[in-house]
Amino acid sequence: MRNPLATLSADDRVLLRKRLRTPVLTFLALLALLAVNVTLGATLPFAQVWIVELLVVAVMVALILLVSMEVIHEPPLIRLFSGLGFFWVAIMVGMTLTDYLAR
Amino acid sequence: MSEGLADGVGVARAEHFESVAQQREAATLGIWAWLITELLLFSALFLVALITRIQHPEATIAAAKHLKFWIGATNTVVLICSSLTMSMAIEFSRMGWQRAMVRAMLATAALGGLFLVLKGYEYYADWDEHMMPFLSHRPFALAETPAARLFVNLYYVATLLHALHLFTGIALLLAMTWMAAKAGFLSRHQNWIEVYGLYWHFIDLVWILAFPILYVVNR
Amino acid sequence: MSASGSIGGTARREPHTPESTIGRKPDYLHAESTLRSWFLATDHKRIAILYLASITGFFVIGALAAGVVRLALIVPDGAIMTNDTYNKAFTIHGVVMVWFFLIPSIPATFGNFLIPLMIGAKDLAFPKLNLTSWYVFMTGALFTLVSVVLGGVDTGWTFYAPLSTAFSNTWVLPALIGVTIVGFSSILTGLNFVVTIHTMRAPGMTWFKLPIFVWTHYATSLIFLLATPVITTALILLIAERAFHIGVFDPAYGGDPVLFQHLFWFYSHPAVYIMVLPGMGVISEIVPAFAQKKLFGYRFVAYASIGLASVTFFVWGHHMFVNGQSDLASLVFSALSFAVAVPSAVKVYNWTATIHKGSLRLDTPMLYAMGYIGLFVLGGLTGLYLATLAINQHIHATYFVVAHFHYIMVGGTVLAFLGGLHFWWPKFTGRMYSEPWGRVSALLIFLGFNVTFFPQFILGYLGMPRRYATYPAEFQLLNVLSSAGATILAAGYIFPMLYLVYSLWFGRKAPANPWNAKGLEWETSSPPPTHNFLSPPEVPRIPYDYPIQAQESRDQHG
Amino acid sequence: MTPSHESLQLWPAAVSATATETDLLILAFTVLTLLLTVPVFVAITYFAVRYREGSEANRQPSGIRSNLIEISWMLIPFLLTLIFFVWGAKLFIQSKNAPPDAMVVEAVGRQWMWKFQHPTGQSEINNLHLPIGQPIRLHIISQDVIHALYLPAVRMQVAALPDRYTDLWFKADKIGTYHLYCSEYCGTDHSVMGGEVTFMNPGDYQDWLTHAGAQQGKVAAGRALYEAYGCAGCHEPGSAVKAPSLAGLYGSQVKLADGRTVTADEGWLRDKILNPNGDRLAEGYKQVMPSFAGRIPADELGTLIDFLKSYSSPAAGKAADATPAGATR
Repeated sequence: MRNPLATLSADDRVLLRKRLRTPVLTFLALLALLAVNVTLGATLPFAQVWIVELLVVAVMVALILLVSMEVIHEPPLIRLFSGLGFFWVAIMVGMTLTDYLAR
Repeated sequence: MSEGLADGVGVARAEHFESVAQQREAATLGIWAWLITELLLFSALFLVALITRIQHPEATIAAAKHLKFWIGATNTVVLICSSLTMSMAIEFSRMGWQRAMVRAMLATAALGGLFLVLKGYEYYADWDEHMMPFLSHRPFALAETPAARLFVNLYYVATLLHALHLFTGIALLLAMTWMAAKAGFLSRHQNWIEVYGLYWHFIDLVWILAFPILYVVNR
Repeated sequence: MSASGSIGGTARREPHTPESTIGRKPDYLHAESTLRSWFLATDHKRIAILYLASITGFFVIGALAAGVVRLALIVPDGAIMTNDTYNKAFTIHGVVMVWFFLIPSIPATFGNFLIPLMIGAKDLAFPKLNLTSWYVFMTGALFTLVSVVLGGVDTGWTFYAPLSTAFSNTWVLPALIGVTIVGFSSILTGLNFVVTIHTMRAPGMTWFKLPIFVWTHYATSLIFLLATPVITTALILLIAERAFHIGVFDPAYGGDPVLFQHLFWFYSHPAVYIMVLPGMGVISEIVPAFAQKKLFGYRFVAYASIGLASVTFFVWGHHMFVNGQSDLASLVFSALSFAVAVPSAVKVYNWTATIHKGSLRLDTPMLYAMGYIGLFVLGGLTGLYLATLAINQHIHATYFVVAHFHYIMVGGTVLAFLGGLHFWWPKFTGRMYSEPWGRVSALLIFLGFNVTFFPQFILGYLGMPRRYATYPAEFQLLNVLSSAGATILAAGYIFPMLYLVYSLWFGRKAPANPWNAKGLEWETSSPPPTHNFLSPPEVPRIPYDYPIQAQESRDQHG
Repeated sequence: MTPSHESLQLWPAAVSATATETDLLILAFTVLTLLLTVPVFVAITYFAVRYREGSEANRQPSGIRSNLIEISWMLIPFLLTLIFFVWGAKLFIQSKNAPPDAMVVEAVGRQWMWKFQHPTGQSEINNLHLPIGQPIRLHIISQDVIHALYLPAVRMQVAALPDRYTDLWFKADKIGTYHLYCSEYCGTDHSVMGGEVTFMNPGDYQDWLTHAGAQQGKVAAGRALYEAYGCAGCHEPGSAVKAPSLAGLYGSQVKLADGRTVTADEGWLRDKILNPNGDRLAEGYKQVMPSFAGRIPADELGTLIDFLKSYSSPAAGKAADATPAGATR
């Protein structure tokens, strides 16, 4: 059992740094994107700001899916499944809006 | 899983599978299939929020402005942190660092708990400000815009449903942590951590969607 | 995943030598006989039997409610029962038949039993989840039955707001909770099937060697996964609306009741294909077996299954042409609805072409299959009448709709269910049923069905609205005819229950392959052993490898 | 009740050009349906006989390329049916765009009755009288659940929504009396929520507006209210809840539970309906009647009371002077 950080051997530190690089970078990126959205939400600089906010959210979602949930490393089937739900959401929202936007 | 597993880490084959690879593939595909259903479950609520916004723009904005924006933002940070600890737990499990993994899992559960505590406080503050229109004995603060009721109630349904997922997630995580602390866990059930991690990240993702949809874009 | 192969070494590898077992292993039915071994079973075949018993019970409840409805409609003035009793009867009929019989009917029983057998697997991917889905199903059923026992529900199976949320004084909440819970059982079953079909196929069992039954169940499972969560949300909102008046569907607070209909039909239209596709799978197995001929246009039929499952998500608005949705939405939904004709036509014409130049045996399953094709064609095409905007304005919510969907759901799903039940009965139970009785019942059901439901097309076109406890006197003749047909249909349902149960004890022992059919499920004994195959099954060169091959086999398969 | 309907008809009456064209559309569609289905039925039956096991039949593959067959039977029926989409859509769009000169009749649905108001102000309950030869636009809304107004004779229906208006327009060209239904399930008495639509010559319609519409119509309307508000459910003889009969009540002496006797005049009836509690209970009965205050609009209350005034029991003469408790309350 290896734990407190100080007792780690040099090899383990290298391993740890290598393994945790991606999660930590993702974490920082998510926090930065969230900061953008929170700032926009708090200051409301212009009327169409919601478009920017939604774009930022889309990037955050893509980041979690692709990196945190490792979809980029998965076989094609899993990639297909990870996108399938979003496609169906698009069907549901799009077809419903043919009613609400044309009333 | 591009990165290899350390020695002594793996999965014990269940009787009805032909190989461990098949078993792992089934588990991963299974959780993704489940996550698809989760996405559609929440998306239907988001669709209702969108329609409410289209039909009652002023009332929806009034309602959204009344939500606790900063608590919501803080909670998003909490969940992003928990995603990090969950990712760490997964990496530790692959490396075979069992104690570090258990600690990362406990940290994840603690952050999930913190989210629920903050959420509970937010509900209390809402109650205090007469922002619970479904309570008949407590007059609604935005009674002059009746349709604000729709969005506020939708906020409760969506956040309660998310909190229920998080609560279930924490319970499962603690149960799994208890098992994972025992010797030999990583040689038999390493993929439980991976599968569970996907669920946790996804609940995080749902909140990443819910926070802007409920708190931000309608301001 | 590459690294995991070596790690598997930590698990004990069992030697794969079935021959080493001395003597024959008992089959799945006789492996254990305690109640516990049934109620905690993880064998997919036993869970299928649990489902079969449960849904048969629900079918009886739903059929009795239908009997009450037909009884009431013998007289036009509602003299036999009060309007409330009538309304509760048709609501129970709808709720029970849709959610507790039709949706689980073929997938949860035949699909559960046969998919692992057909793909050469030992079980479904998640056996415990499979058992869980049955318990979830029974829990949902319990809630709904409680609402019936307490006094019933009178909203119709569609639960439209605000009638169901603010106006009905009946036991709506337990019924809604029950239906919500049952959705999870569908999701779990669908999830299990998708994963099983993707990951558990025997070596060599490629996608285009799978029986159409497996293809249609794959398509059905996708609908389970993609549609069911949306109705779960819709029902959760409806429950919240009824219990706490949240307002999103309640016009009194500015909510939009039509929004509920969108969410409802986003699920409930695809749910029609949850009911229809598995039946198509059953027919695609029966027809080649009794024609002893390869299924015509295998690839087209396979793709048509996926096509139907996809197209069905784009057409839900055709239930709402006159319900206040925008004209643009009506036009778009109407146009897209016509696209459903393409994959449906593929199926029907390919079955017909399979019979062409076959070597036909008109045994009970084949009689059901032929009845199915005829009734499905009529049901499908009358669906296009309803998808035509100007016609829909007249026949929407009339008996034309009732006749149309009963042609699909009874003429289609129930006949396919009964056909499949007879076809695989020897495999399920190891016993043969009485063939003469089987044929008589099949003919009786076909006759009774048509006498019951064909007059309803006419009633609908004449303008008799559905869900009417009383009706104008001039419609009485056709209604009496319909009720008379229902008694014939009831007799047709009772016979199979009797002779099938009889066969369990007194039927001839079934051989492994009584129909000389192809498919891996016929390679193992009847009934199969606990892990399905004593030795790994050999996957055939092509699917439906029957003596008579169609021309196209040279075009498509090598 | 339904003068123009025989016990078995196979084609419903059509009173507008749109209805006739809808019939033509459905007939043409039926021809197509037969073209597409009869070959399947014949083929299945013929093959079942011809290729029975053991029969002498040529079972050699015919050598036709299957992909071609597949594509043709995928596309040909689809393209044929598309013709009907276009036709149906054209008719639908026409039926959605009312001409600007259409006469507007307001229609209100409520559990379980329809109320129609003519442009000249007269209103009627459940029944509808309309002139022919003129576009009519029904402007429809509901006061509670979703209903739908369905007029089979013009082949049209549309939902009555609680939150916004919907429209239904047509131009009838044939006089006669036809059914009028609620076609969206709306609860207990859904099947009795309807009546008749009568299409009249414009002159007769004007006549009806000035005479019958104001007089006869009013009593019938009151009767409909008496049923729609559920009064009949308890007060009609033979109903499950044994409430006193209202026939002949108007003007009679009523003995109350507290021993007083009052005359059932118009004011008393009004008070009794709006507030049935306390000191207005008739002797020998329990307090079960709900208050209708806030539930019944003033004009409808007036119509209802007018009906009660004219409502006499079958044995009208006897009822007038009968005094024993229970008989006349």
